[in-house]
Amino acid sequence: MSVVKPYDKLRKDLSARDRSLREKVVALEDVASFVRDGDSVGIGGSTMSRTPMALIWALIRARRKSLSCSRCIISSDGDLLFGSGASDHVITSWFSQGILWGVSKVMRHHVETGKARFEEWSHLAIGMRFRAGAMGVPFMPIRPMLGSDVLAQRPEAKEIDCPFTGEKLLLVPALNPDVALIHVQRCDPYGNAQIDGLQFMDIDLAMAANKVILTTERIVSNDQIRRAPDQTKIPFFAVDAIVEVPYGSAPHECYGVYEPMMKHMEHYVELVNKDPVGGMKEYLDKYVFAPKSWAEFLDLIGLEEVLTASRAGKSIYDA
Amino acid sequence: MSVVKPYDKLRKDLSARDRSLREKVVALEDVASFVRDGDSVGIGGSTMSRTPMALIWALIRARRKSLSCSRCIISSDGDLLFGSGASDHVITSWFSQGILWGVSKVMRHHVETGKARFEEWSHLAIGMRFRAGAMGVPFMPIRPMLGSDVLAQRPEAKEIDCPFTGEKLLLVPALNPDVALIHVQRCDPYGNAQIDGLQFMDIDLAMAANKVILTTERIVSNDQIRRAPDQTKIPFFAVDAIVEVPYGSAPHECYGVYEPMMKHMEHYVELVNKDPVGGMKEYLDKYVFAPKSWAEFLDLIGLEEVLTASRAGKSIYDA
Amino acid sequence: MTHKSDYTAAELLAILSARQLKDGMVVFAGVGIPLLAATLAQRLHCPGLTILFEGGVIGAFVEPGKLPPSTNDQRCTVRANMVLGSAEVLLLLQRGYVDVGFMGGAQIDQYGNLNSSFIGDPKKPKTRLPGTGGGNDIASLTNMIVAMKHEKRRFVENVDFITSPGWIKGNDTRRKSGLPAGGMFRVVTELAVFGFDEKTRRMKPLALNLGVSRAQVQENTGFPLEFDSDIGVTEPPTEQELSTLRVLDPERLYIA
Amino acid sequence: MTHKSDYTAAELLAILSARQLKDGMVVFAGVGIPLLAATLAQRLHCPGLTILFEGGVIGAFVEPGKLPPSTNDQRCTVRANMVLGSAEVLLLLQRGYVDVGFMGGAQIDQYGNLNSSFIGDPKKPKTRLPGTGGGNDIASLTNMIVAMKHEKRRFVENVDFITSPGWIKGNDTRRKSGLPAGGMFRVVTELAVFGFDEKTRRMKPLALNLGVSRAQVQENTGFPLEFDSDIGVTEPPTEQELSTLRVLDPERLYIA
Repeated sequence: MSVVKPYDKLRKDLSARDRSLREKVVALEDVASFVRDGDSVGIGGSTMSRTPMALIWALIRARRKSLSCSRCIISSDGDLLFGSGASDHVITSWFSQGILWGVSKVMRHHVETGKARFEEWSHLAIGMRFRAGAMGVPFMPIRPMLGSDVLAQRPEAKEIDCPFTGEKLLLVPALNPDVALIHVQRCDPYGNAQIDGLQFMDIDLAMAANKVILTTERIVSNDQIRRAPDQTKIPFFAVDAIVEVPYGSAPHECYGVYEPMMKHMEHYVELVNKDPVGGMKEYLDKYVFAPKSWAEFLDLIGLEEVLTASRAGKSIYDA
Repeated sequence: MSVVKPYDKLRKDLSARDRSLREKVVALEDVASFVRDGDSVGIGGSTMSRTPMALIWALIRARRKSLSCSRCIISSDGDLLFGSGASDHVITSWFSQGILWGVSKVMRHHVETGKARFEEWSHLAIGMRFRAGAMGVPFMPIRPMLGSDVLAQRPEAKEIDCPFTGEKLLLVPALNPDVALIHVQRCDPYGNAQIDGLQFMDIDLAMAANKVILTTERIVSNDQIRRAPDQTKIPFFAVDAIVEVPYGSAPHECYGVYEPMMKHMEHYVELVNKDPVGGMKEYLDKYVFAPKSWAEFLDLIGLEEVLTASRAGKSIYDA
Repeated sequence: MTHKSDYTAAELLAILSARQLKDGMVVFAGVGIPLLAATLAQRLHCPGLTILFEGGVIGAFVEPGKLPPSTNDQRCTVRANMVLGSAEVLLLLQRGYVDVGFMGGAQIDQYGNLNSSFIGDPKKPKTRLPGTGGGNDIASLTNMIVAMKHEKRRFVENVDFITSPGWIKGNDTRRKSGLPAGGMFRVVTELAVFGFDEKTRRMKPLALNLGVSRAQVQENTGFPLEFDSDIGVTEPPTEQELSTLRVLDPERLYIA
Repeated sequence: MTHKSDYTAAELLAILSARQLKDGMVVFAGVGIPLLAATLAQRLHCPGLTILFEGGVIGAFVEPGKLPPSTNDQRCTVRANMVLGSAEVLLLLQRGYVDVGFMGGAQIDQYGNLNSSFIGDPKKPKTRLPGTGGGNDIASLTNMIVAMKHEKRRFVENVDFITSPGWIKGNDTRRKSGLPAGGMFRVVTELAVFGFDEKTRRMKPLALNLGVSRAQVQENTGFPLEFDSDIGVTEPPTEQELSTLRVLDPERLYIA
C-alpha cells in the first residue's frame, strides 16, 4: 500500500474541517481529545528547540498509545514517547537526546529489542515529505539519499529517471500527519501564529497535517496580528486548537524566550541512560504523572533554572 | 531540446559565481554590463507592485535586445520591454497594463503581428517553475493546467501518472533565468535583502537565477541586517550587484513606501493604447531616453504625484 | 423595495454574488466585482468571511474608497491576518483550504469553461487577451463562482480556448483530466443565476433576476438552456446592500 | 613552536580542519569540532567565512563560551545574516550555493563513505546509532571535509551501512548513483590529513601530523594506504591558534 493519501481523500478530509474564523482556545488537559490512539503525529521544532513538550506531556498523561511520530530531528521528546509507550514508531533523520550525550540508551533499548521502529530518512527528505503534504501533491523530487543505504531501507521512496534530463532522481512521498503539535512564541485566539527566529519545518508541517494543535508562549489579540500580517507564519484556518502555555517547550528552548534548561536535561539523561526502563519510569512518575499542572512541572525543574534559561534566552537580542 | 538546465551545468554555473562576502554596490548606469543580449531575465514583483522599473529602464537605455523575460504577472513593464525591442519573448501568466485599462494594445500589436511571443502558463505553474529552479531540481509536480488549452500550448510541460497514487499530474520544468531583476525595500552592501509585505515569487526567483541584480530603496548597514536575521529574505551570496535607487519601482508601487503613480500610468496607457508604435516611441523618447538620470525621470512624473504616492504608500501602516 | 432602474447591472452582479457567500467561508477573490462582492458580503451577512487574494493575502478588510487596482497591490493587505508569497497562496487552493474561488469572466461556455486567452485561432489569433493569471489555478482546484456580463458573444456553446477549466466536456471529463476536486458551481449575471447539472455538467438557470424573462436569457445565450418550470426569481438588491456597496466604491470604479 | 604535549588530539583536529577553510568560502558546518573549527577560522584567517547551520542559519558568529549544544539551537543564530527554514538551508546545498560541507564522523571507509546509523546488520543491529541528520544531504550534495578520531574500528574497509555517501564504491560509482556534484574531499584526523585519488577515489594520506609515522597511521587504519614517498608534514598548531581556540571553548566541551 502506498504511504501517500490519494488526492480525493486528502481534499475530503480537509473540507470536513471547520476552517471558519472562530476562537479555539482550550485547556492543556483538553488537547488529548484531539488525538486518537494510532494517529500519525507530526512534531514541530527540532532537536531541543521549540519542541511542543507540554503537548507531548499532556498526551503521555492521557495514556495515548501507538502514535506514529514524525519530526525532522527528535531528541528527548522521542525518548519520552517511546519510554511511556505513547509511540512505537518514529520517522526522523536523527534520534538521540542531544549531541552532548552520545547515543540515547532509551532509543537503543526500544529499537534494538524490536519494541519500536525508528524509520530513518535524510533531513531534507523529511522536509520535502512535509512540503509535498503541505502543497497537496503526492511527492517531491530530491537528490540526496541516492546511492546510500538509507535509501536501501526505504522502499516507500521511488527512484526515477527524470523525464526532462534523464538524470536519476528520488521521489519522496508526501507526509500528511493526522495531527501536528507545534509550539510558537505567540498567536491570536483564532490561531494566526507568529514564530520568531528558527522556523525549522513547522510551516510545511502545519499546512500538511489534517489537524494542528498549537501551544503558545502567549495569546495576543487579533488586532496585534493584523498590524504586521507579514509576520504571521501559520494561518488560523490551519489551526484546530490553541493552548496558552508559558515555557511550553521546557526543558527545551524557545527562541528569544529561554534556552534549554541544561541541568534538568543532564539529570534526565543520567537517569534514563543508566537504566532506560527503570530510570524512565522514575522520570515519568516524578515529572509527568505526579505534577497536577504544567506549572507544577516547571516548579520541579526549579525556579532558578527556569530564570537562568530565560535570561540566556533573551540574550540573543543583545549581541 | 529540454528547457531544463542539466544538473551538471547548473552546478558548474553556480560554482563559477563569486559568492564571497563582498560589497557589490554599483551605479544604475553600470547594471547593463551584467546583462547580455539574448539572456533570459526573471523579473521580480507582480503586476504594478515592486516592479524593478529602474533596472528595466536602464537596460532599455543600454539598448539590450532579444531578452527572454519571465514574470509571474507582467504589466506596463512588459509593454516597455516589447515596445523598446529589448525583449521579444515573455513568459508569464497574465500580460496587460493593469486590470483597469483592458487589454494592452502594445502586447496585442507585438503578439498578433508575430513580432514577439507571449508564452502563457498558469500563475502557480510560473511559481513552481521558479521554485524548481531555486531548489536545484528539474521539475515540480502540480495539478492546474491539466485539462485546459493552456497546457495544450505548452509541450515543455509533461503529464505523468503518479508513481505513488496513479493520479494524473503535471510536471512543470525548472526555470533558472540567467539574470533576475528584483527591487527591495532595503539591503546591505553585501546584498542581504529584506522585503516587507507582499513577497510574490521573488525569493524563489532570486535563488533560481544564475545572477541577481537588486535595486533597493535604501542601503542599510550589515549590522542592521544582523539585528533581525529572520527578516532577511534573500541571502547575500545569491546577489551579484546592488544599486540604491529610491523610488526604483516608479511609476509602480513599493509596499509601505509608495503606491502606484496613477496619473502617470493613465497618461502612459492613453499614449500607447492610442498608438502602440508611435505612442510608445513618444513615451520612450521622453521618459526613458531623454532624462539624464532616474531622478530626472521622477521629476518628469512630477513631484506632487510622487509625494501623493508616498503618502498613500505609508498609509498601509495606519489601518 | 428597489426597482430595476435604481441600480446598474454591475451593482446587481456584485450584490447577487455577495449573497452566494456564507459567513465563515474562505474565499479566493479576483479583482473587480469579485473583490467588491466579497468585501460587501463581509460588511453585511459575513463578518467572518476570510478573503484571499492572489498577491499573497489571507483575511484582508479592503478599505472603502481604497479599492486596489489589482489583487497584487498593497491595498489588498489592509488589516490582513497574513501576507505570504503568491505561490504559497495558490498552493492553499491545491491543498484544499479554500471553499470558493470567485472570479469574473470574459467568455464562458455551456460547461462553464472560461476563455481569457485568445479570440480566434490561438496559432493566429484575432485578439490576444491577457491570459489566465491565477484563473486556471483557481478554476482547476476549487469550487467556482463566476460573475460576468450576460451577452451572446460571451455565453458561447464552446469557448475558442479553455483558459480556466469548468467541467471541460461535461459528465466526468473534468475528473478524468486530472481535476477531481472543485468545479464550476455558480454563474451570476445581470439576467439570472446559473448552476450546473449534477450529471451532464451543463449550465442550467436556477433563478431569473427580477423583470427578466426566460426568452430574454435564452436570446442572450449562445447555447440552448433548459428552464425548470418552477424556476424562481432572485430578490432584488435591498437599500442596505446598495448603500453599503456604494460606500465601498464611491468612485464607481467597478459598479458603473 | 608548540610541542605535541601542548595540545589535545581534539585541539589538533580543530586547528588542522580550520586551516582547510579559505576566506570568502560558504561552509556548512556540523556541530562539535566542525562548528568550532569554522568559528576558529573566522577569527583567524577567514573573517569573511560564511558559516551555515542545519537549523536554518546563514553567516553566524558564534560567541566565545556560548557554543550551541546542537546546530538547531538559537545560539547558532547570533549575529547571523539570515535565519531561514531548515529545509531551505539544506536546499542551498542542492542548488549549489555551498563550497564545503564540514562534518564529524563516527565510522568511515576507504571511499569516504560514512556510517552513523547501524553497527552490525541493519535488520538486527548490534547498535542503533542516531542516524543521518543532515549528514546524508550534505555528503550527497557538496564537497566534504570530515574531522574525526583516528581509530582502526572507525577507519574500516567498508562501512556496515552507508549513511552519508562518499565515493560509494570508487571510480564513477557516485556519479552513476545520481550524485554528480560534490564528494569527499578531505579527512582530517589527529594522525594525518587525507585526500582521495582522482580516479579510484580511494582514501590517500596527503600529510602526516608532526611526530606521526606512516606505520602508526597504517596500524590505526582498517585498509591499506598508499603513502607518497615525498609525503609532507602538517605544521603544528601555533600559539595563536591554540589560544583563540581555547577562548572559544573555555569549558572544553569539544576540545577536551
